[in-house]
Amino acid sequence: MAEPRVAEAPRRKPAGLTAESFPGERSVTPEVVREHNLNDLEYDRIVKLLGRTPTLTELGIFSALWSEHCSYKHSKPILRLFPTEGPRVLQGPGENAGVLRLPDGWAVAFKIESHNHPSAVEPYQGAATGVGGILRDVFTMGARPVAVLNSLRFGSLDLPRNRYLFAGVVRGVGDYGNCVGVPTLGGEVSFAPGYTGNPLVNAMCVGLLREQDLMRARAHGVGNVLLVVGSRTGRDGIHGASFASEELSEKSEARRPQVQVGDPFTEKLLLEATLELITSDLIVAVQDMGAAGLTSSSAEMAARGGVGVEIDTGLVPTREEGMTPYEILLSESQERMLVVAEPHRVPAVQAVCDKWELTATSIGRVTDDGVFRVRHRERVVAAIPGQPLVDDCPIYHPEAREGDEARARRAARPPTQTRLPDPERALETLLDAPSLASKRWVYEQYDSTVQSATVIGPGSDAGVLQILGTEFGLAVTTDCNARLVALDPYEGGKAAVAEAARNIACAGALPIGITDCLNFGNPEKPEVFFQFREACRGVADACRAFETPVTGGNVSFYNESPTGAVDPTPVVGMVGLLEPVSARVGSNWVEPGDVIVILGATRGELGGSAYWAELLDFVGGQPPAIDLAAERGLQRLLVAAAKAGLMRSAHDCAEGGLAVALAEAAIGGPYATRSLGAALDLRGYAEAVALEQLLYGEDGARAVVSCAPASVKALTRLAAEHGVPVFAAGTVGAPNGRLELEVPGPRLSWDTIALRRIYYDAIPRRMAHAEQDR
Amino acid sequence: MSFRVHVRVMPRVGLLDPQGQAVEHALGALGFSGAGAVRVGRAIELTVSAASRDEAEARARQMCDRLLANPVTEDYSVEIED
Amino acid sequence: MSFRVHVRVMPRVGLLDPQGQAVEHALGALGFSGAGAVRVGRAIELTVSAASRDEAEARARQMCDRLLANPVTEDYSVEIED
Amino acid sequence: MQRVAVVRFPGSNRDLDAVLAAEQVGSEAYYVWHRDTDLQQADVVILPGGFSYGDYLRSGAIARFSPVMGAIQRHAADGGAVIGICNGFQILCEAGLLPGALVRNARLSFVAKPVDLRIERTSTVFTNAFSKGDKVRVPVAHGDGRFVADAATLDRIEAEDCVLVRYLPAGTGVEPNPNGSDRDIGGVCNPAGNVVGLMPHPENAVDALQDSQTGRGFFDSMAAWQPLVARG
Ligand SMILES: Nc1ncnc2c1ncn2[C@@H]1O[C@H](COP(=O)(O)OP(=O)(O)O)[C@@H](O)[C@H]1O
Ligand SMILES: [Mg+2]
Repeated sequence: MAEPRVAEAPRRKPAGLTAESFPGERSVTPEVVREHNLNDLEYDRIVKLLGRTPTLTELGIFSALWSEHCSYKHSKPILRLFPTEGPRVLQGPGENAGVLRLPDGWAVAFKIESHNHPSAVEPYQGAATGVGGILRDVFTMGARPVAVLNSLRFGSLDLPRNRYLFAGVVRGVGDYGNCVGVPTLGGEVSFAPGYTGNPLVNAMCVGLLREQDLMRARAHGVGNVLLVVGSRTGRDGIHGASFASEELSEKSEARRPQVQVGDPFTEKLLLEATLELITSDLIVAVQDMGAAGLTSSSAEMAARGGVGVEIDTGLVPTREEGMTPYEILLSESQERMLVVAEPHRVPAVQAVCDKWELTATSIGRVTDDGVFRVRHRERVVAAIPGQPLVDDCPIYHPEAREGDEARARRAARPPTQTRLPDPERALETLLDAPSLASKRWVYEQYDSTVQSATVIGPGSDAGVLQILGTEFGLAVTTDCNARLVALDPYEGGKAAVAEAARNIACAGALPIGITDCLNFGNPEKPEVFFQFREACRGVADACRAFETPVTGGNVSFYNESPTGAVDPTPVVGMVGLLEPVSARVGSNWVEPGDVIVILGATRGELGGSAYWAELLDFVGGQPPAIDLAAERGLQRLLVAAAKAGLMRSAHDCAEGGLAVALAEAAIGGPYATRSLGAALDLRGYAEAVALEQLLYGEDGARAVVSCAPASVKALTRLAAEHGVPVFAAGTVGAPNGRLELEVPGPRLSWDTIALRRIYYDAIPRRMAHAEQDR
Repeated sequence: MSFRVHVRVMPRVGLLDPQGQAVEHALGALGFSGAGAVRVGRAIELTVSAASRDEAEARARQMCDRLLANPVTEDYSVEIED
Repeated sequence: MSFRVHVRVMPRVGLLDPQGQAVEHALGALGFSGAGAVRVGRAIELTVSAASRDEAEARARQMCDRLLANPVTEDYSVEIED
Repeated sequence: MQRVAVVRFPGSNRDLDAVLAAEQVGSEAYYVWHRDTDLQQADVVILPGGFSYGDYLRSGAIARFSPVMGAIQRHAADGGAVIGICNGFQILCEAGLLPGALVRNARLSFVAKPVDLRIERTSTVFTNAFSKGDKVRVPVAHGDGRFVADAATLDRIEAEDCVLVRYLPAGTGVEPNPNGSDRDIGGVCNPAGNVVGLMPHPENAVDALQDSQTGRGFFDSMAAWQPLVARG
């Protein structure tokens, strides 16, 4: 999310906008303009802005900064729907990452980013460099990354290509984060046909900083020096930004930029060096050279600071001979930073970098004429008014119209069954579905204990870490049920925030803010833009209701492949404050004899449910309408109950409904030495609804908690105060015992050892021979 | 007949090779002056049964295309032992 | 003069090579019959400046002994390009 | 008070974890940069986990040439305590301070999870607070954790009682050997017991809020350790 920007830009007409083309460079023809993904309107505006035809270098600069990825030209107006303010907000959208205030002078910086297209082309490097980019966004704010999460979407694991992408992405995410030494505390993976050919790879990073160390990427101080720090610049990923802004096709295959290779070792050195530079007050500003590399980092820092910059591409250390200014400006070589420092500090900056075995090279300076000027040695190859370059990309307001077939799917009913699925088998089928089954196969490849702050690692509702030396902690999660968004974008958007908040609250933490990664198809298609607008409205309304401002995020459009647009997937990354951290609550039952309590009411909503999808192969119906007041009441109740120490466990009901939630609580965590049985009587609960709705309906605002018998009264009272329905359903049973449900009709009973095996083997058995897949 | 095949899979030219960089740096630090342009890849040895040397090479190349090398990031070369 | 050197570092024979096994299994599954005895190691390419081919080889061997191969688990071979 | 030097290589990432665990048992812990050659009167040197030099080429292969290693060799030769954890263990093997080598996990992927260990030898700097046969659960997090050596070396290691810990054999409720190590070896030491290498991470199982606290015994051992020889 670009903007808001500081206003003191020098508006005086910038002098000297002359530039010459670089020797051997193609001249700018209509074809060349189109190749750069610039339409006539945009090109005309460029010419007006310069008062002449641009040089090829300038065209490349515009095509990068005016790409969807950098300019948000289709999404800006919609993103304004989001609430971005609140008492905790230290930095909202517009910087490398958002920042929220925490107790004791601490603050949390967090952000989520997509790396979908690169991962579709090269899953391992695409995912790895995605993690690298989001880490840099966070530590350039002056924050030390303390957790990463990853939200992944693939097509069915029955197809070799999808298994290959899944395996490669997970290995890439793991190898990068493991090497840098940031624990992965959570994430999500789901599988649906809509992602075949266009997987989604979203990475989130959470960092901690002292409030006074908060750093903003704003160049200022005329005469200050620009330095590139880190890796040499190669021809990697030239045009990555515009590549990320078009559909995957033969055409884009041909234009595919050279694959970016991640170097997590250099990243680790960059991390340490950057934090040392910031905390020792040696620099004015720093920004990651991400999409559109040197171009966007320098132009955006200048625009934010309302100044001009002049850089000499001839000074940039390159990996290959004979790179042109065009290539140097647009290269997306990884593990590079752009730093602004006062001239007299440069030697000290270089000394710090040298200690960390990195080079820091001066390549330019901050100027007062507001011009973004690039020279290659003597020759000026680009001279563009800085503020308009970053801000004046045309903004589009595409048509939004719901697709007929979406309306039809919502109105549809599942094919009438000759015989309903057997309710006992149904649960086993759901636990074996890769989207619902344990993701242990995934998170076992991710270091989750490094840094010694992990309190609850992957495998529970939310990851929890403690802030060492304090009493408090943070809970983190990412969530989105794209099936719901596809059927009803507005309710689906609300549901994504609600599920994230439920996951956070189940851990005992108070939701304090979100970052969002909006993965959609081609916004120029009315039905896609409808999904986008409605989903954003839903996210916005939920965030208002929960008082969780949106502090930043990322928009990824053009997630289309020959098979069509991906399911609309607005991934919500949420952070919660856990005070005290010792009040944290896990999601599995703990103690035989504990009382099992169901919080919230069940109307039995099967629209868009996993039950219909997995058992009837039917994706349709009206998804549950999310009752934001009820969700908020449940969240506040869970937080209060955790603080009061009333709960031994809490687990939200989401995909698969009440039955899956109960089963997961019984099965136990990934490394539990045993499962736990339970005896529950649901006959007094939700009497009006049919059995399959009771078990597998996906109504929101519900959680399954367990507590010591002595705590039941207090919990019930607290629930009443929060207006949350309570139902004492039964008690936790013997280790490795049976899960037994008294329901209208014959009693249901499962062997929890068997359920545990199904739940944890579902993905490993499908990936057993993935090494042969391509 | 069967042939012993040596496959060398190297990072594409132009692509960053952090491993090669690290090794080059380390060799320098160890005082091996004049060692440069280091690239690190994978060496794969296998026995292929085929009617002729050419067939063995052809099959090995198929294996590289299908499995042994990543066409997006790697180049390979095949040698047949005699 | 400078020479292009190809180093092959392979897991010691007798030592379990799970990577080789995985590749062998995958080849079989992909229908490549008659591919066997697969071993996976490291291929290292570098340029060595030396007065003669023999000197280049000698220096490359020193590099292997010092750094490029682990004597506990690996064997290496050196080839000079011409 | 016992002085514990935690050596930081470029790419070390469990350096802070080692410092925190040492402080938990009342030791005075401080960092030593890999380019330094002065251990500042350390009683114990810890080579922490991480990815020194990115684990490029082989884990520990490049770090073992760092300037600090000479001082560590001398420290060990004088009977001083040296503890290598994960990447530190790999470095000690590459440097020849410990036998064997650590190679790619048998399942070929990085593995991060708790594992169950049995204490095999207690007369060492890192295990003297345990009894032989004690079982502990601590996390592993490694891609190259498979301990290998030729049969003769393995026999010698066992004969000289140099196996520090073993992974438990598979069984219900057990998290067994995660990497295919020969003879289930999860850590070794030199015959004198002052130089130890351990693949799992006891430093991540010491805090009251962590899943397991059984890693603390390793650091209690460290704090209780008396140098074998009067340090010259
Ligand atoms: N890609 C992943 N990386 C790390 N942890 C993951 C990943 N996918 C799922 N998990 C973890 O598995 C657990 C279950 O995830 P999920 O199915 O999303 O549960 P929920 O429905 O409660 O959100 C969570 O602890 C989550 O953090
Ligand atoms: Mg989740």
